[in-house]
Amino acid sequence: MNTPILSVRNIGKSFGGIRAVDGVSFEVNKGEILGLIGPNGSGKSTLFNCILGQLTPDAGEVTVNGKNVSGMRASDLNKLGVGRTFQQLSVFPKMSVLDNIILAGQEHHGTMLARLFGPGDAGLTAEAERMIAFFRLSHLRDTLAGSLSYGQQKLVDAAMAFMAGPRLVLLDEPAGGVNLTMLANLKDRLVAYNAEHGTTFVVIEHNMEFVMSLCSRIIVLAEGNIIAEGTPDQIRSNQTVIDAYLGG
Amino acid sequence: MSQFLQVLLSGLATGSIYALVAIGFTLVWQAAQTVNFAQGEFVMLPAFFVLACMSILGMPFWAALLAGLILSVVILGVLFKKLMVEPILPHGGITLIIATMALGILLKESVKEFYSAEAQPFPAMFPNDPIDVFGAVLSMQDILNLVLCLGIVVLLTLFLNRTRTGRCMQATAQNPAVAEILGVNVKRMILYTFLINAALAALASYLITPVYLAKFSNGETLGLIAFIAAIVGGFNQIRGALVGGLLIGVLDNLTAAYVTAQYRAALPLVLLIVIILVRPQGIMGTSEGRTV
Amino acid sequence: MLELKKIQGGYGKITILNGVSFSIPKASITTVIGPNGAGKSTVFKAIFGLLNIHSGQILLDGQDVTRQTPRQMIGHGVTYVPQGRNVVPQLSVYHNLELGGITASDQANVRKRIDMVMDQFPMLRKFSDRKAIELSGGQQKQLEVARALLLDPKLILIDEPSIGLSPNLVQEVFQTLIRLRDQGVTILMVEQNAKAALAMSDYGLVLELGQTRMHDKASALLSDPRVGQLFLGGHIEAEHAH
Amino acid sequence: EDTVKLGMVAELSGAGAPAGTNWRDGIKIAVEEINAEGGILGKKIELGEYDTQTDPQVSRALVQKAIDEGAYAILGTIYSGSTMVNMLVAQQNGTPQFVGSESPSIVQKGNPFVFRTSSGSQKGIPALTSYFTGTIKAKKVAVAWVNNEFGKGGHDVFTQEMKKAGIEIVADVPSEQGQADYAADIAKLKQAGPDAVFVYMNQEESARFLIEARKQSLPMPLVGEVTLTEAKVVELAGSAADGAIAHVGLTASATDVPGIGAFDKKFEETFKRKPTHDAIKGYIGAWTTKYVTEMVGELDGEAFAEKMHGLCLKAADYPKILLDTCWDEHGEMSRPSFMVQVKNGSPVVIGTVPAN
Amino acid sequence: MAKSSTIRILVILGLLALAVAAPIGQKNYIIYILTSWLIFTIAAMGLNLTLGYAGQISLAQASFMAIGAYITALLTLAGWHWIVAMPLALLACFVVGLLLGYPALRVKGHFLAFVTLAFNTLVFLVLRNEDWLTGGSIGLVGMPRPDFGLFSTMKQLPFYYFTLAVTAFAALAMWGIVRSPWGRAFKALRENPIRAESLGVDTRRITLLAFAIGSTYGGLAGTLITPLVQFIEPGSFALAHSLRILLMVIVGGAGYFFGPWVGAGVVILLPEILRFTEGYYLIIYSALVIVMLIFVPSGLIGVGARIRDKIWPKQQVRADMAEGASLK
Ligand SMILES: Nc1ncnc2c1ncn2[C@@H]1O[C@H](COP(=O)(O)OP(=O)(O)OP(=O)(O)O)[C@@H](O)[C@H]1O
Ligand SMILES: Nc1ncnc2c1ncn2[C@@H]1O[C@H](COP(=O)(O)OP(=O)(O)OP(=O)(O)O)[C@@H](O)[C@H]1O
Ligand SMILES: [Mg+2]
Ligand SMILES: [Mg+2]
Repeated sequence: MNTPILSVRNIGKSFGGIRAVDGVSFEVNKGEILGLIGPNGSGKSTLFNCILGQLTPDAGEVTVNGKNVSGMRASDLNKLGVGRTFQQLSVFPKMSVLDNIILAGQEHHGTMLARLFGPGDAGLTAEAERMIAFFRLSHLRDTLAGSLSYGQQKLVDAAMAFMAGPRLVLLDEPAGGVNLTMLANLKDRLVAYNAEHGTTFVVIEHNMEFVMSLCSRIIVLAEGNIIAEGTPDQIRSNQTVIDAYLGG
Repeated sequence: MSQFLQVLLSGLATGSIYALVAIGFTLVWQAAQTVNFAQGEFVMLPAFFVLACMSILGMPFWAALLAGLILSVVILGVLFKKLMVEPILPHGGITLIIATMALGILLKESVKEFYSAEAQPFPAMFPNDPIDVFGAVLSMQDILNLVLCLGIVVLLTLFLNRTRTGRCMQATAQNPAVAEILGVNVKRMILYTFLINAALAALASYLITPVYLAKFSNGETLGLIAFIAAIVGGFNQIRGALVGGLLIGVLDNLTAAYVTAQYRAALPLVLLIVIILVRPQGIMGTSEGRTV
Repeated sequence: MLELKKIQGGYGKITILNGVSFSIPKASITTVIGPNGAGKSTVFKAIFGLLNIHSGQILLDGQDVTRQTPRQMIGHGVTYVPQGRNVVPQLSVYHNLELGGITASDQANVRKRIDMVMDQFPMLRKFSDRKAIELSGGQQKQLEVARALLLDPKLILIDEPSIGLSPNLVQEVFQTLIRLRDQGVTILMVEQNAKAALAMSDYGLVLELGQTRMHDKASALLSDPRVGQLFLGGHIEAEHAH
Repeated sequence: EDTVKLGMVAELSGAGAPAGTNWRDGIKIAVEEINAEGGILGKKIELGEYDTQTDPQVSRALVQKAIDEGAYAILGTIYSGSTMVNMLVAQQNGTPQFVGSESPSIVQKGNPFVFRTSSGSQKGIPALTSYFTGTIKAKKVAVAWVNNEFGKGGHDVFTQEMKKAGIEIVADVPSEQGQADYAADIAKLKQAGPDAVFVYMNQEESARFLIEARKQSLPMPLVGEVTLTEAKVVELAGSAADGAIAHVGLTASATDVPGIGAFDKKFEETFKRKPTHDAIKGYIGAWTTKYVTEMVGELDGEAFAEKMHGLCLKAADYPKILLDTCWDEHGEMSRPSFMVQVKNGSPVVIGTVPAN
Repeated sequence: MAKSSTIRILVILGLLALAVAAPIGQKNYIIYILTSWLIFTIAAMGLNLTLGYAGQISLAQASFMAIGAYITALLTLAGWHWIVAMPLALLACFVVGLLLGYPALRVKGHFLAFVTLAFNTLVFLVLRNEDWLTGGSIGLVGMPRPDFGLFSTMKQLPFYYFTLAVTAFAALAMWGIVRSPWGRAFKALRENPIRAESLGVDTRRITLLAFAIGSTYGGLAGTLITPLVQFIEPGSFALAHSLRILLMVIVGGAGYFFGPWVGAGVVILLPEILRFTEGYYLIIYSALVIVMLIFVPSGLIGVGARIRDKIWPKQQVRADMAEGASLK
């Protein structure tokens, strides 16, 4: 019961001469909302990519629910209930918003062969439409995702991470470019989802108001190393973090 | 031994011609991120401009060469860019690629219909006297091809990477939207690319045709081999075209001489596939960088 | 200094801007806020000559600049930092910066300015030889913002500079903008980080459904309860969405 | 009706275009002459042109099209691969067909409607054997051939002939159509050191081969069938062609033969270039159509075909046939042929080979 | 919604009726051309899946036609019925297509173009050089057309209807694939493979399938070419023909279901229509293709919409206008 849902041990990754992630270890407990912050280029996104199979780390080990998933492909991880978003916009530009959202859920419905012969939407239209409505994009349901505004694409991106009913979601800057009111909705959504399903979240964010009010624990990364860890209040008053990141 | 040397040296000489054509591919890629499938025909045509100037207008050879160069730059450079590249490029590379295939047919068939279906001899710019190199025979022409090719690679690489105009051309290819916002004259950069490409094609044409003979269908094989050379070299590096071209020239000859003539068109390809699978960015190419 | 008169325009068949009008004075900072998809970025594109404008007029210092090309706009002293990522991927950081000043006639001055912005964003100096694509998201944004400072513009259009920047750098960027304004540069900015942005701005502009809804002193918008509720994180809408 | 339609189906584009256009132009001259003389059975010839793009499938469709459009006889195609397919269509429709192809298999299919305009390689190449055994007294030879259906056919016949004659083949060097670089081929031949090399390639390939052979100074005689000494090849290869020898069925350089000389002149006047053997073949095909139809006395494909089998036409009686020519019961033809050598840049007849 | 789908069904039925009626009263030659149009439509449909939907460039479609054609030829010449030979040919193409898909897991874009191009060259050379099996450059000749007891396809017209039936069936199957979640996964692979992978799409499998299914369609076209032409030789399956199929896909409209039909129509029928210009038809044809690509770069399938927009330029208001502003 008490095994952490995600445990990262000693992950390291270099690019040429740059040590982007330098032997980072931490654990995330089930049902936690963890914040991951740090200056630009401190290795946050690289860490995500190493955990989720988009990059192969030079060293270290990742376990999800006690299962070693190092080297596992992203699609298999997703099937284990791990969802994510990317820092840069990554919708499918020439597919409609609805198709984007359905795609995010369809691979979890039945076997591959059954999907070929099943309904075209894998029975997901209703759920997808609810999701779209929540993010107030209903009027854009059939619009190509590539022609949405930045913030709207960001929302579609976030919506996709939820479609598969994940147990662990890693969000890379979900707030960037999202209107403050919508952001409040998003935060509510995260909290409610977390409460209802016990879903665990790890959030990278530079919007301090958002992180501090959302997360129960925060890890601070700088130059590939963890330099601080604690509750929002502890982080806010940590001088090292203020110097390196928050500013005066 | 002298057979081996002969095969190797001749392979290098032919390879340098492939390289010269392949440079066009990498140049167009680096400056417009598209592939010109009519490149072979671009090399076939200038020789016919020269022949036409000589036979129809009665120009002397050197004047005809100059006229051919000018015609190439205007038709294969300016007009090609204005009439085809500019309207189609914004709609994506693949459409332009297909359009250039059609252009290839158009050029080929026009030469055939309006000039001649048969091969024509073409005078050499340089003497073709054989030179003995440790028992192998090369011609002055062969050696000049190699030297010229090398020189062009060096010059173009310097131009693209060391001059502001060169970097503007790269910016235009890699991210035209940003280039435009920053005030780069995008249209002009694309024009430069195609002007250089056309001039190079004319040069290649002049060097190749004395050996290959002028024929409307020359572009088919030449374009294809050069395309392969460019890819194998890495496509995003001018010097890659040189390496790719020489490699194919040599591999092709070695295969034919020592392994199998029946499969000489395939064995080098299979070898190159292996190389590509091991080094997906090509031999000299650099990886396009971070994707996530 | 900049005036928009009933601008209508859009993408293809869809009209996005339904008559946007406003004018901003010289040497001021104006922040545009509004919900996602309101048309903020579209207004910028309209000004910079990147949008199909159906009707209306754009005046810059009294001169009609409607439907001019980006190159012409740069010639008038306007620079634009779009939303999202906008670097030349395979060129080095230094050469990306250099492109920022490509239209300047005095290249020595551009080199001096590059040195200056490198002091401001030390990361750029450290990584000046690396390809831009290899930088992290925030580093790329720094590069973009820095690149916009290389010319001597009259008017800067800057679309959400804070996305992806760490908080200390957001402050740095805002300070820079204030400094520029004090030197007489006019700044038009879009920001979702609206409270902070309005706090440093002279004027605020609310855009919704492709129309100007409010245009006032920034402080007035900040203290307007309706604006707060609708666009600055009020809670009323979460309810009826369920 | 006062016209008779002929379907000229040939390789007007694609790899076969040089052959095809010559074929067409030879026919054009013949048609002009025939029409000037009042046509066939008093009806003017209407020539339909069909371009196969050197694609067998297209050629099949076009033979069908020509017949659909009322062609009385088909003239073409030249590439054996195409002929193999499209002759089925002509056969099904009972339409006589004159082809320029030289692959042996064409007349081995028992198709009663197909007729050659030149003898197949299984007849042409054996005519060379005596040259190798007698004139050169070769013990070992090499063969350099283009690996397409044309070259392959010649290569196979040649190797068989040499085996029969007890001559060893010390190097067998195939090359690709459109190949540009013959350095490896020549180096290989040089290494093997045969007494003579049999060269069987298309025009430009022959020329490129000769140029590279000269460059590497390949010492032994180069002997070919038809193409190697053609005017075009000589023009292209320049001085490198000097010394090359070939056996040719028809050659425009055989100007001693009155009909050929006249044709050569007329062709050059009309098209500003020298005719190739394909042009002469097309010319003969068209004229034979007239001669034989008029012998039959009506436009009847079946009767025409029947008449053709075993027919011999003497140049004395039928001048436009150029040389005495016979067709056997398979449609194979035979007529006297020539040995030609390039001397000082022009092909010269150095001997005559009787019909076989 | 319902209305537009009934319209679509009516249109399809109408086109089908047109296809049934088209060859009636035509000469053999026209029927032959119509038949090859159908066959190339099948091949282009396959490439459209691989390239248009899944975004994987392949320059080897003709070589799959070759594999299908040669297997059918060899088996039918050995006395097997087409109906037995065809599935075997398809199976072979499916397997080889899977294998060709493997490089696509490592390389993309022009590198993939090169690998598939090399494959096409290799297949061509094997067909030409291994003449003990394939007849070499002379080819294979005399393959029978299938005979289904009461329905013999020996004549041109019945063969057309036979091909039409096979094409309709193939189109139906393709429709089933692209409208299923697979179709969405193919598109996702084309648009953003990394994101697709992170959403649980097994991009490896989908890539391989895109090649395998596309190749199978190429093979199916091959199994029909054999009895149509009754002669095959390596040259009919050289690289140029792969490029021709690619041309069909692009000219028709890549990634659109009906694109291949239009594209194959243009590439096969247009030259026929232009034949009256004799020597110039290829020149005119290629010039027309270029002009087409300049004016409708996304394929002819979109030309209707473009013309409509030209004639009735209609501005739409933004969709969220109806909801009204929240700040009055
Ligand atoms: N593919 C790559 N090649 C070279 N360097 C890379 C690559 N990916 C990341 N880096 C480098 O690794 C470091 C960490 O990058 P990363 O994207 O993880 O930062 P980050 O913490 O997410 O920053 P940000 O907050 O700006 O998004 C940076 O210096 C970056 O330039
Ligand atoms: N390229 C495009 N093609 C079609 N429609 C577009 C395009 N870009 C934007 N739109 C539409 O125009 C509207 C306004 O977009 P815009 O990018 O201006 O919004 P924004 O106010 O900048 O939003 P955000 O805060 O999310 O950046 C949106 O509804 C969007 O869907
Ligand atoms: Mg990041
Ligand atoms: Mg925006």
